[in-house]
Amino acid sequence: MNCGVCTAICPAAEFYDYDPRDICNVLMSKDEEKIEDLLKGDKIWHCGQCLSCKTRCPRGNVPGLLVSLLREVSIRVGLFTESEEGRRQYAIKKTLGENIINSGYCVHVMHVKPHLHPEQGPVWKWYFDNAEEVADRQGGNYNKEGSGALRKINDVNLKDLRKIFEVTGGKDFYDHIDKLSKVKAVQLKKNITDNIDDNEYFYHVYRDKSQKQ
Amino acid sequence: MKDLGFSISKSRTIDLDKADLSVYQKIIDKVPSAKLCLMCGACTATCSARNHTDFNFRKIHLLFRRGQFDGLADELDKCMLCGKCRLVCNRGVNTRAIVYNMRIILDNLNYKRIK
Amino acid sequence: MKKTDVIIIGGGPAGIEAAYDLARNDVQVFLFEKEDELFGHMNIAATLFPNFQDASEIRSLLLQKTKHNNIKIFKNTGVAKVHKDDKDWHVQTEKGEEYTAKAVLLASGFKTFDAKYKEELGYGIYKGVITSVEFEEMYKEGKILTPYEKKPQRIAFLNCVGSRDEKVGNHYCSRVCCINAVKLSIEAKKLLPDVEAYCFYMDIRMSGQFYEELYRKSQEDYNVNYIRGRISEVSPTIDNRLQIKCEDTLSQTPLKMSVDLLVLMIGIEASEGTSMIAKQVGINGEYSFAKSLSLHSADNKTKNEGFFLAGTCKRPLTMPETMADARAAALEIGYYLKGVPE
Amino acid sequence: MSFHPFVIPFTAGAAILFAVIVYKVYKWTTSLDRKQKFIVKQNIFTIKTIRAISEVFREALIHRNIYRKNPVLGYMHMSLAFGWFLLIVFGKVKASLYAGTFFEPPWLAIFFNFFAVEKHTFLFSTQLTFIMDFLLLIVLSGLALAFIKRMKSSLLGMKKTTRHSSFDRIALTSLWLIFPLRLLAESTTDALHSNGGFLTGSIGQLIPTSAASFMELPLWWAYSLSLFFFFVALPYSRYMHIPIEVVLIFLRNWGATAGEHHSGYTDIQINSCSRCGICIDSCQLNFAAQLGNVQSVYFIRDTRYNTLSDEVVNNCLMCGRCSNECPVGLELTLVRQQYRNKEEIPGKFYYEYTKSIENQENIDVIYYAGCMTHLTPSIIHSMKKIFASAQVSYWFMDEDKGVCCGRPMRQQGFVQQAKNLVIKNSRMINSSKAKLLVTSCPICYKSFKEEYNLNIPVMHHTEYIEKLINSKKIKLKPTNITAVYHDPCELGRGTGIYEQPRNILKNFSLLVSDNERENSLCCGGSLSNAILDLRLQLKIRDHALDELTKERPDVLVTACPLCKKSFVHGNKAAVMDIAEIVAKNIVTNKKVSEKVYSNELYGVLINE
Amino acid sequence: MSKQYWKDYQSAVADDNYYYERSCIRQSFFTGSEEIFLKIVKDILKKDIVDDMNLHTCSGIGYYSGVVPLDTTMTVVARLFALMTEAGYKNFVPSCITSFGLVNEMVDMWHHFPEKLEEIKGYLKEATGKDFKMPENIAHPCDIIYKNRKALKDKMKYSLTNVRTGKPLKVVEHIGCHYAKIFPRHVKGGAEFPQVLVGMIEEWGGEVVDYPERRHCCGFGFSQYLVLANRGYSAANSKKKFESMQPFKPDFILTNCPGCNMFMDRWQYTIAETEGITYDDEKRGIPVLTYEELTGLLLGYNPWDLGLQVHQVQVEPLLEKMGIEYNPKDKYVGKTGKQLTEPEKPMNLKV
Repeated sequence: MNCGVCTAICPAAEFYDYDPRDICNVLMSKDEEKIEDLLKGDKIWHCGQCLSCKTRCPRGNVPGLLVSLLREVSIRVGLFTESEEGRRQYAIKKTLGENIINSGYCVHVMHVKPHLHPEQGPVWKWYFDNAEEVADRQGGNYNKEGSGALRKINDVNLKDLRKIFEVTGGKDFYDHIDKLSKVKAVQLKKNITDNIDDNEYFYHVYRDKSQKQ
Repeated sequence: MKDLGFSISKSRTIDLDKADLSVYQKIIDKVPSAKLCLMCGACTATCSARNHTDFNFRKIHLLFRRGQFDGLADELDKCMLCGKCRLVCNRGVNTRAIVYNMRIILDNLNYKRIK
Repeated sequence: MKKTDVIIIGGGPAGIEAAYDLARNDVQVFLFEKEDELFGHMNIAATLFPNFQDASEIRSLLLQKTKHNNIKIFKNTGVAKVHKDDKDWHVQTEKGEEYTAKAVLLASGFKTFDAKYKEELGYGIYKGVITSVEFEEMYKEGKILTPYEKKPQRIAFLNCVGSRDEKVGNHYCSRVCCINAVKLSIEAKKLLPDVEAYCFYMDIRMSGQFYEELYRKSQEDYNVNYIRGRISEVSPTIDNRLQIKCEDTLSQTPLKMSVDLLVLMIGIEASEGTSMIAKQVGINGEYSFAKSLSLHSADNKTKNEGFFLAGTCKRPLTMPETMADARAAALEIGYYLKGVPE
Repeated sequence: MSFHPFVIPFTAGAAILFAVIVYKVYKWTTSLDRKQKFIVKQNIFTIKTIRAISEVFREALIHRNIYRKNPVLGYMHMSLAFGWFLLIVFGKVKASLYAGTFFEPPWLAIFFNFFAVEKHTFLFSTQLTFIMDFLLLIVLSGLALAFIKRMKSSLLGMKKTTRHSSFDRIALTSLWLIFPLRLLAESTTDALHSNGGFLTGSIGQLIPTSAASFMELPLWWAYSLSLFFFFVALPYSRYMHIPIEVVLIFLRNWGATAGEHHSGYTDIQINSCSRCGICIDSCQLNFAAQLGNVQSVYFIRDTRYNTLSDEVVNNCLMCGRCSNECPVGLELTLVRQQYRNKEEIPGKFYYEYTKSIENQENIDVIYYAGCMTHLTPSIIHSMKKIFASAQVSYWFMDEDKGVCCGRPMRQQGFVQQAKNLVIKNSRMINSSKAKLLVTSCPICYKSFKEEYNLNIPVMHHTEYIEKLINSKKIKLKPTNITAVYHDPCELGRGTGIYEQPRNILKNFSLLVSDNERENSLCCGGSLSNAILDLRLQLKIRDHALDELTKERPDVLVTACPLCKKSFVHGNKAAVMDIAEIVAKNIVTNKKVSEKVYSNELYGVLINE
Repeated sequence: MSKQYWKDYQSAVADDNYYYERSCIRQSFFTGSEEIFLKIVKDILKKDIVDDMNLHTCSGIGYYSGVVPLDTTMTVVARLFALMTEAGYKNFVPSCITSFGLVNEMVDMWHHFPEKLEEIKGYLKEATGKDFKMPENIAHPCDIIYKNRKALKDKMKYSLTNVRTGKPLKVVEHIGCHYAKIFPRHVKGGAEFPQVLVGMIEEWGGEVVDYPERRHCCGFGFSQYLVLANRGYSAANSKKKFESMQPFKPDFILTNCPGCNMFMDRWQYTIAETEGITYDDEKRGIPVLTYEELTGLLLGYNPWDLGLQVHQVQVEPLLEKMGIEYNPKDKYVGKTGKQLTEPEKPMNLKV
């Protein structure tokens, strides 16, 4: 119907050259070429997945979920490395993605390294430096066995978690992202390693933003 | 000021409370038929410049109407003023005159060009 | 036990028009109106699109017609039950009286959509958000004011409220809102020449005669602005105005602005009476409107012998369509009473 | 001794006038642009100068052009200009003979009768006295006409006349006073000394001596003063055209013409305008669209008094009708164009984006349809058919919508943009092996001809088709269709193509219309006017259409896609481009491939 | 879909026996909030709630930022349900808004595509040998607080009034997008006017500020925030909200989403440091509290035990307004009682 209620309240549409309505159009048009352009392009990576669009659509569509679908496809068919924004998935996999299988947390105090998160500010740095003292003062159980906030997640559970990733293809998905990113890294002449600190490609996709946006 | 490695994005939302709509009034005074534009896009469809580039008169006209002038001066440079658009307009809008006057006005407001 | 030839349920334009045409053919008509006043929604309208004819003229015209000797009007008489025995139709009013007739004409019309269902538009929450009906009434009073008794600088009209909307279960187009919005915006400009009027639309459907011309007039002579996009969110500003957000779909950019009044062009739905009675006699159709026998060939008949339909109890219709449909119904009923074969 | 204080105003006025004119003419002639200076140097010592002199005589004195257009108006101008001229000449002769020297004081001739009161004995005195009075009579008659024209212009067959500036008023009133005062002055003197001729003498008889002696001096003073005021106001009034037109005529004969930008020659043209208002009557904006104050005469007036507005500069069809009618022969459209032209931004190149396609095959002709022609596909189809029938190999340069020729840009004053387009197209054209460029659009045609410098000749399809017919490449079936031909502005007045289309249309019964050739009307669709709104445009269109279809032709033939589009929508008569009517009646040639006969051509004709 | 007034959107919240699912973000950034919530439920509301040591992430953030495929996430969620089933509970209480949205979304999908559910059951079995039952009730902790707001009010030492002026405090409420926008029918008051925080604020004596960008997202945007390059987008959204609420001069912001809470706190710092803009009169920023922290404060817990010291925007001015006494010395004391070195001071944002 192209009423545009989704774009109207879409946070991404306000700050990026992005238009969820238009993306739905392209999908409905079933125009292979246009859809491929989407998978290759930056646009689908602009969505913030707040799903505000779901609430408003008079036709009950959810552009946000369509986009996350496109993202998965873009990665599976290996087009995500074609676009600047798509390539960033590598950085996310490298940080958040690996946190999950390594620690059982998406995010944990120890993951939010001040040098990667300058916007977190001095108080956070203070917390980060005195993590155990501060966490436990608030009743946490910082990186220790047993229950409680920020506890160490034991191997039984971690094993299960990793197994799930293997069985359901999550692991392959990770490796797929890695593999294609390595190929791209070579094309872009940026060296890429398995860890983060000396990983030029990682910092490139994590930090750099070309002028066009 | 600190540099945290990123800058806070600028909004591209059209805010009709802030936009200067009086500029478009000048167009209407010069080309009254501008009011009649339905944004049907016939002009863009026939446009010779459109044939070579993404020049889109319909959209430029609309953005101008909404008081969004950034980058328009450069866009308008693409027009060759051949006037086909005027002949195909089903509401008899003098589109060519609109382009002409938009150019003049933008130059007078010296709207900064990208290059 | 009161008997008559035809019972008409609903004293709106359709009911009255049909009653009159029947009466002129010496048919005895009982006309039931649940309100204490006739004319239904005609009471709201100040003027009629597309020619701005004064609605009161129409009302007095209809009033004349009700004066016919063969017509007996029952005001404040809601209908509770309608059923048929082997030959006659029985209509039981809410007060419990029972009436009998050879035929029944359902002209129980429509109700307007309750805008409260579209919470994001803030109707009933923010004072400045009003319905087209309320706006029409303001215009009748001859003064259009903000809820804070000020002269509005900006008025926005939003089409398709409660129409073409899956969320509220109405997929259909109410057909009259587009042109009505054009009419109202022009009237706003007539009262307040320097007000900025904005119409938000998804499609402008100028189906009727002179509609397109009026639309053009609104742009050319009244400087009404049209923005293609559906308002998505309404919120209050510190200075008691309303901030509305939509996408300017034709420039593919989000757009926001603040307005003093937001007029919701509320759609047409089947009235309670319509849906209730339609259910009782088993002719309830889509969106609980009443279902005619055949859209193209027998639009006033129903699958029940002697039970007829006229006007907006079937679907959204404009005034001229309603009147024509009523006259057609009267003709059908005439044939039926005389037993004229198909 | 022949002197009296009242001669001072005249002498002073004359001196001032002389100085101002010399100064201005110097300023302007020195600020001619390079091209103009060059050409003038080329021609100054040639027969052209003689021609100029004779033209000055014809136009500046006798005003033959005006005379042709409107005898009464012509006589008026002639009597004033030529009459006064002779008055001066004979006056001088008379004075010299009287004084017995050629170097008598300059005022003597002017106030002769006042000084020469004794009985004249010098040679031809009686004849000269007669001639002088006779000439005075002539001038006065012209004056009378001028007066009537002021009061009621329609009497002299003019619809509109221009409003006056304050300088004009001073000049005009003093001009009107000069000769009546002279008449009275001389008559009074005659009353005292009876030294007048048949006119002044006989009036002198009627004046009582007492009154005369009391009146004489004041009248001579008034006469001198009126001369003074006229002379002083003249350079700032419309009457400046009297001296400047002479300069113009010389420069024009030497080959000067208005360039792209304002130059001294522009000022000379502007100052040569007599504001006769003939251009107003010839302007369609005036008589078809009832739009005043934008016509050339107003444009020039406003330019001269620096009150020029955007509206006036741009609200013009540039159809060239006024330049064509102008008795002074001013290049009105060119001058107006100069005021449209905009600053160029150094180093900026527009239209980088346009792709330039090139063609290296061995083809005879490049066909450039033109933007507008793409909106009248039937013209393109017809041309394709004609090419095929004549078995010409051609390259359709802008088949997939091309680069605009640049003229529309230029006419809006975007010179630089236009030049950039020219470069783009020239590259494409010059790179090909073709021997001829054919276009269907007169606008492009004029542009190619005047603004491009191509290494192959260019033809409009009217020229080209005529060539094909003459060389028997194509043959037309004789038909009895009655047709009327409309000369497109850019093709007719623009580039002088009048005969070719008429030759082509020989084997149709061609009707004559009042507005043919130089007088052809604009269809209203002109691209040069970015102001005119549709309603007025259609008024112009309808008026032109009515004129053209008076004789109820079967078909109105034109040679411009723009004219066609305008007229088609007026649906008064069937409208066809000359290419279409030719293609439709072409004698089909066996060898020509099937494709050409596909009905698509006719399909299109019907669709349009 | 049938019509329904926003007021009538009501989610059922179980009365007792909750299975608590911890939130990565909440426990990392607002460690105290989760603890105080458990305390309140156990000690004050005297209800049974379990804090399972076997818990792990729901992988929701990974899913929404496009690095974890759907099936994987579904199975991870399934395992969480399995843990709940093993623990013998039926009422699932995810502390994280992302989790809340996610589990609802998964359950909804399984409801519409039973075959998917079977597939996932298969995966779970294969990977962990576990089975699971669907939760009977999914509620967010804030629903539980909301449900018991009256009961809690009776136990509160303080209320949302400015002790200096005696006027109610002006509170901006921010609801996490995934709380109400995905399934308006699962929450109180629907997507446009969720009542959950409003209810608390009004019940406890505060005044809710309704401002233009009230419903706008905080800007997290998952993949957007996760890479430095796109944080400008993230911050811009919060900035938009701040600009829009500033004229109303709110005393503090209350959120039900740990992410939003953290961002609206940190972005004020970011905007202050990079652009020099703050949104209150004293250049100290607008404090941002989680509903747990608020409840804790009003019940009289020690602000520093609640973890208010880990907020970048300092809360002292607010505490003073509310008349809550606190011990400044105690602020930077660690678990072991050791006095920690104070965090360094920002450039523009006053602390």
